[in-house]
Amino acid sequence: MNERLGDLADPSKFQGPLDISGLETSDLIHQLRKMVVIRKSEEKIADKIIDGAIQCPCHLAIGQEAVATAVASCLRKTDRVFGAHRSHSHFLAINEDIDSLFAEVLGKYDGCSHGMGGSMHIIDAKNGFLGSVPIVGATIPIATGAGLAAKLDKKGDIAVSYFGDGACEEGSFHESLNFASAHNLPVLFVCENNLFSSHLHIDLRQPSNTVARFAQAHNIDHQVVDGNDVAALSKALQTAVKHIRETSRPFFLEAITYRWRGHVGPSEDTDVGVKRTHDLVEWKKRDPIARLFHSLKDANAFTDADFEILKKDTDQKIKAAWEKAELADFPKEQFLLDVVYS
Amino acid sequence: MNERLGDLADPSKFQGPLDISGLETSDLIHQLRKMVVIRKSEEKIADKIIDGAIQCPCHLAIGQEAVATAVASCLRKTDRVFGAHRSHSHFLAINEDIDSLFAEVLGKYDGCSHGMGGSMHIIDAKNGFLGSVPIVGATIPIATGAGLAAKLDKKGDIAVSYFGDGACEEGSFHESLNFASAHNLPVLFVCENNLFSSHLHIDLRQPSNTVARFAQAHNIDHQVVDGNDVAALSKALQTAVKHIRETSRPFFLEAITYRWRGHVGPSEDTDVGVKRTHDLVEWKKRDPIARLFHSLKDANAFTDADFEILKKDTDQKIKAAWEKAELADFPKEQFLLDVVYS
Amino acid sequence: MEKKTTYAQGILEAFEYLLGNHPEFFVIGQGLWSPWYVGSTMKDLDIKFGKERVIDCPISELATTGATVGAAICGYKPMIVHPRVDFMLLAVDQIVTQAAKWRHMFGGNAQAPATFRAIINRGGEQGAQHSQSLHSWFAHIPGLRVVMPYTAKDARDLMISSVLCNDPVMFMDDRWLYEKEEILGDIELIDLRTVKPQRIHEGSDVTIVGASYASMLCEQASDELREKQGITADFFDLRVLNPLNLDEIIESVTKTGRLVVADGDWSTCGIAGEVIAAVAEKMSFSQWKSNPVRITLPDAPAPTSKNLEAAYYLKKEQIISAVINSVK
Amino acid sequence: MEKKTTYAQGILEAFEYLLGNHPEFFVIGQGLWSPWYVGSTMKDLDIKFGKERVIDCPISELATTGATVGAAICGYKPMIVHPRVDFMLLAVDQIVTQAAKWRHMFGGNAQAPATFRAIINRGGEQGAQHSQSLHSWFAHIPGLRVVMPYTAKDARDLMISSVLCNDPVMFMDDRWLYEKEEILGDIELIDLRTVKPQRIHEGSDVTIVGASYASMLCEQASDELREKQGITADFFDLRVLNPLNLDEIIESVTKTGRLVVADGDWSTCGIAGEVIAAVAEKMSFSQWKSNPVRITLPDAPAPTSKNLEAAYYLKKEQIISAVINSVK
Ligand SMILES: Cc1ncc(C[n+]2csc(CCOP(=O)(O)OP(=O)(O)O)c2C)c(N)n1
Ligand SMILES: Cc1ncc(C[n+]2csc(CCOP(=O)(O)OP(=O)(O)O)c2C)c(N)n1
Ligand SMILES: [Mg+2]
Ligand SMILES: [Mg+2]
Repeated sequence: MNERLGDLADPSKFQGPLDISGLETSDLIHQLRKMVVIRKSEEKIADKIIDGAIQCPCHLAIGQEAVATAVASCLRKTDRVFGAHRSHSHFLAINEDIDSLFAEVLGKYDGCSHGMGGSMHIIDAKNGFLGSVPIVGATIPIATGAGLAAKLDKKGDIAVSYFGDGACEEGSFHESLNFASAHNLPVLFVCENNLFSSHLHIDLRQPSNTVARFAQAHNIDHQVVDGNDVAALSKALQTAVKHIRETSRPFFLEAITYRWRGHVGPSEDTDVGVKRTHDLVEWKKRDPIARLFHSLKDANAFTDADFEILKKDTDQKIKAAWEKAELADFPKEQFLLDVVYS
Repeated sequence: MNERLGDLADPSKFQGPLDISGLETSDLIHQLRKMVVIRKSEEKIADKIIDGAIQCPCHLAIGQEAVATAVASCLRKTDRVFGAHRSHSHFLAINEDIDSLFAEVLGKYDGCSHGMGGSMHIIDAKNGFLGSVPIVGATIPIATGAGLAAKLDKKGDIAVSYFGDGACEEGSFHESLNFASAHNLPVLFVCENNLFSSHLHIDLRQPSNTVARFAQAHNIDHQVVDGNDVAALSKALQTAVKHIRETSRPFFLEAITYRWRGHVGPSEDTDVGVKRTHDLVEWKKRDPIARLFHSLKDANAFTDADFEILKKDTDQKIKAAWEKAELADFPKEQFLLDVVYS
Repeated sequence: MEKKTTYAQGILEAFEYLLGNHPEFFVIGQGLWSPWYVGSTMKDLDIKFGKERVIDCPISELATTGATVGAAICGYKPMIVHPRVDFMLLAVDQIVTQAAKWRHMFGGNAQAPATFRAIINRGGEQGAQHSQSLHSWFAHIPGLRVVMPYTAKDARDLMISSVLCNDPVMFMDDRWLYEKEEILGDIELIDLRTVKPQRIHEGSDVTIVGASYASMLCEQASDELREKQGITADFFDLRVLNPLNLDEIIESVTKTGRLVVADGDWSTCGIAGEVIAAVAEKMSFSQWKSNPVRITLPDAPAPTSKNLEAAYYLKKEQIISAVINSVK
Repeated sequence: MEKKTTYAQGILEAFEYLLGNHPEFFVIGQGLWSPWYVGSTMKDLDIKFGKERVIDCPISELATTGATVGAAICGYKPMIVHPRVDFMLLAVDQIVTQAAKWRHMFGGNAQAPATFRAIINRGGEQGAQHSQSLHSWFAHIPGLRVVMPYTAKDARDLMISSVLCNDPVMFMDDRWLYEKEEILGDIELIDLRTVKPQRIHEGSDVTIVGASYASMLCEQASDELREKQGITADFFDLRVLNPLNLDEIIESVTKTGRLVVADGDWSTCGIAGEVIAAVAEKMSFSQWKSNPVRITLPDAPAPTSKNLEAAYYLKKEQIISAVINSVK
């Protein structure tokens, strides 16, 4: 009893390069590119909140990019992915649609939700990202139902539910695990355990700092992984997703990670405890992007120059997307009443 | 993974006498008496439902009496006990107040809830039974809050939450376990796992037939016991209650039992599956009353004659209580509006 | 003579129609594999159509409701059955904050056409926690259609309409109506968006409005008033509580000048008050011939004792005397 | 000049009073140990009074609310804080089906005097799931008192009254009022059972009714109408939405013949309609000089875009023009 994470929760550990053996280099480079897109898009958003250009609440996943890219790399378009409040990374990892994300956080009609959702309600239905909403725990049963639909469809599609360690305190989480397990639903539960829910460390909210114990209790296969290690995540997820498709049983992945910014907005939230101030410095050394880059470089698969080009290209894309979003129109007033009912 | 109950769920096992060594004979006799009171009170209620005298829905615990008497024998009046929909046994085990139970199921003003609650809302506040209600899972957080109150009171009192295996599917259950564990609340969680929720066997609702795995997941000390064995229950509970009082930590007891009657009402519900028809015969041989009586008899502590007297006395008490209840008045119409607010 | 069908059978027929004709339909809920749980309205459906599409489930109102919403988002037209409104309250987040807003908050790029079937199951000394209806709560929520059939025909046809509608729908049937019998014609496929309150009686002295079981009392009261007092009523059954279309009722009150509304729930912020308020707002104030009246439950939770239950629930006599007072 | 106190400070003072004087009071909620979670209304309370009585908690709305109810049943006068109404909906069972009925279903042998503090927290492009108020839902429930302070004095004093009351109370404060300033006298201990709507302006042309933030708009509108149009209003702030005492408002409309009600929530089955319905029922119908009017949110979930938010939420101009239309 009282199992704990051990080294995975110790930010001074796992700072070195990754073990990328057995993985496709091209896929890893693809993931590196996506992580950079996510990182830089969110940094842009952070800057624009500080500027006052963005008003809606934004929960940034800077530092947590690896989970989203590793998950997305195992999926197909007919799978059904649901996010939560901190889902820019989940959204961008699916189809890198920076344009419609930026337009959305500005409340523009060009946004993925036509400006009706802002950062907390994003969607990319045609690519399988079926929505994210900010009520903690709400999309867990919804994704479970998407799994039920996939099961009835009998095409081997799966549902994915992203949530945080805090969401594991909601009843909806436990009810969903039981339902998915008892009814054999093809659902991938992905917990991004960043050790915090808002200002509170997990040790102040739960009797243990790992949540995979709930998968265990519900008889769901599970794995706990370094969430800042694309290679480890990819290996675990490839196996897991294959298993789900084949058996129509759920799987639970707990990815240990850390957010570099505050709970909401661009600041670092170092006011929520001395420990965070210290830990953040260390966690930044467990950077999923830097670690993957160095591993690829060590394997002679990606050079410093390649990395510079990637970053520059991304900056340009982001700049263009932002300018386009700024010029876009707001939804018309009538739209407010047009989309209430069919 | 997928731990299961094994023999405890096999009704052909555990039919013999109990191991009563180390327990006070007087307490066991006391519990025997209480079990007979509960059994016969509920049989009376069953008959009176068939008669048409009782209208309100009654969920009978015939066959499950041992859990309630063992729990009650470890408590003091300042502890705070909460039941659910099947709580006649919990209520009677506390203070054997047959009069006010009978009056209540008849909707009379003399009832424990002045006729406002019926079978599903019973209370005996001055003796520590603080209420039972039929929304599944509802009293689990309430009892947890009673534990919080007890902790703030700093007098070593504890709270008791009774619920069934079905209630473990409700989010409120899991949230309460986490809260009680994370905040060190003195709560005794008692699950009467009778393998059924209404018409559905636990195997059709959960991935395992034991629920102590949830206590494990929430880092709560726990024990799984034959719920038809007063001796085993008493030993487990004495230790548990002492532990809770001393440490202000929760404890989880899973008592494996079986209800002889249907989910609601007097029938045996043998229409909910062939297995129930077969199992019921066997479970009746695991009768908590008969087993305790035979153990006491074997130990020369209680004779056949004693048992006959006990049963006859109880019958008389019950007859008198019923007659009194029938003569009692209904609440006055104005009462409906008198007790809405303070 | 054509055979009569009960309200409960009407619902069962709707299920058979939907399961037989719409592969995108399935239904989930507690008790669906039980011989007695939801009355006769779903009898043997699991046997006839398979346990894969008629799904019994754990006691997890929130997750099973959310799962229904999730399947709806993925292209199904599923239904969750809550054997009592009271249990469904655990799932209010999924109904009100998720499903009802899903289309809107994604700018029309998604929809959640789930049907929430909630059974009003009260009386019989069940008491405060097994008696709530709370339809007025749901009528308060934009994005959620609320259907409360009174006739057996509506129970059947509007259940089909609710399921096939592209919006989330709260469909509430009342056990006290299960034995109501009518001669039903063939199933009529109706676009829910076109359904309005229905004038069941035509009259000129007073306008009477009800919904669900209260409509039964209204109809009986209206019959008796006509027969015994010579008072004729325009009697409307609301049918759809949200979005609420009161045009014909307002027209009617403009004609009669009198309005009596009966509703089997609490008064404050309830649908009876809503009808009165909407008429008062929109009908020229000079048309009133007497004060509008509402007949609702007393401001108390439901009791158990049979004598208190008798005092608590609506009776047709209350409607009759309200009308007589209003006309005199 | 006496110093002014804001609505937010008023709430903080109420907490300090309660924690300082009432050992039976404690408070639990998400964010209570956070530097920013519930604005300044609970600043440093955990440091001053200890984390044992100012308890931060897991994200478990249902269990923490139920635990508050449980502690109340055991003799405490506890409060749970929900930083948003939207989150609290997960706990509706405990509030509505447990606490509100606890006294009644046990025949008066028990009580559950918990206070549910729900913060209305909307606007700022937060969107549909971070914007609900739903006070009318709670006003619908017998057994649950509903308090919605508009003035800083009420925010302070009625919060104390709510906590000390022997009934469960839904206490809803609105972040949009946190900066409202007043000169407050000493704390006044008021029995919640005696609190009624309060007449804030006296006038003869029209009766205006609001609650919470809508009352602020009403007050501004009433001021402007008096100053610019010479129209004087009897303006009432509701304060307590359940049980609702409308006697003085009915008297007022009997005098003015005109009624405008503003409410920051949806219209159907909302409190604005309730006020209109209750007046229409009880005031002699011949007293109306114009149709009553309600100003509420459009029938849509809250949007995010700032331009749509501007169109969506109530504005004092709507009240002003409703009054002008009604008087002309
Ligand atoms: C039902 C509900 N309760 C509370 C909140 C407020 N809230 C928003 S995000 C959050 C923290 C969630 O923590 P976690 O699930 O670990 O996700 P993270 O923010 O760490 O990504 C909280 C408490 C909410 N949005 N919904
Ligand atoms: C929230 C809620 N959902 C469903 C029900 C209907 N119901 C009443 S008792 C019961 C079964 C509960 O099973 P369990 O907890 O195992 O207790 P048991 O009846 O076996 O004693 C159900 C489903 C209810 N009362 N409340
Ligand atoms: Mg987290
Ligand atoms: Mg059971």
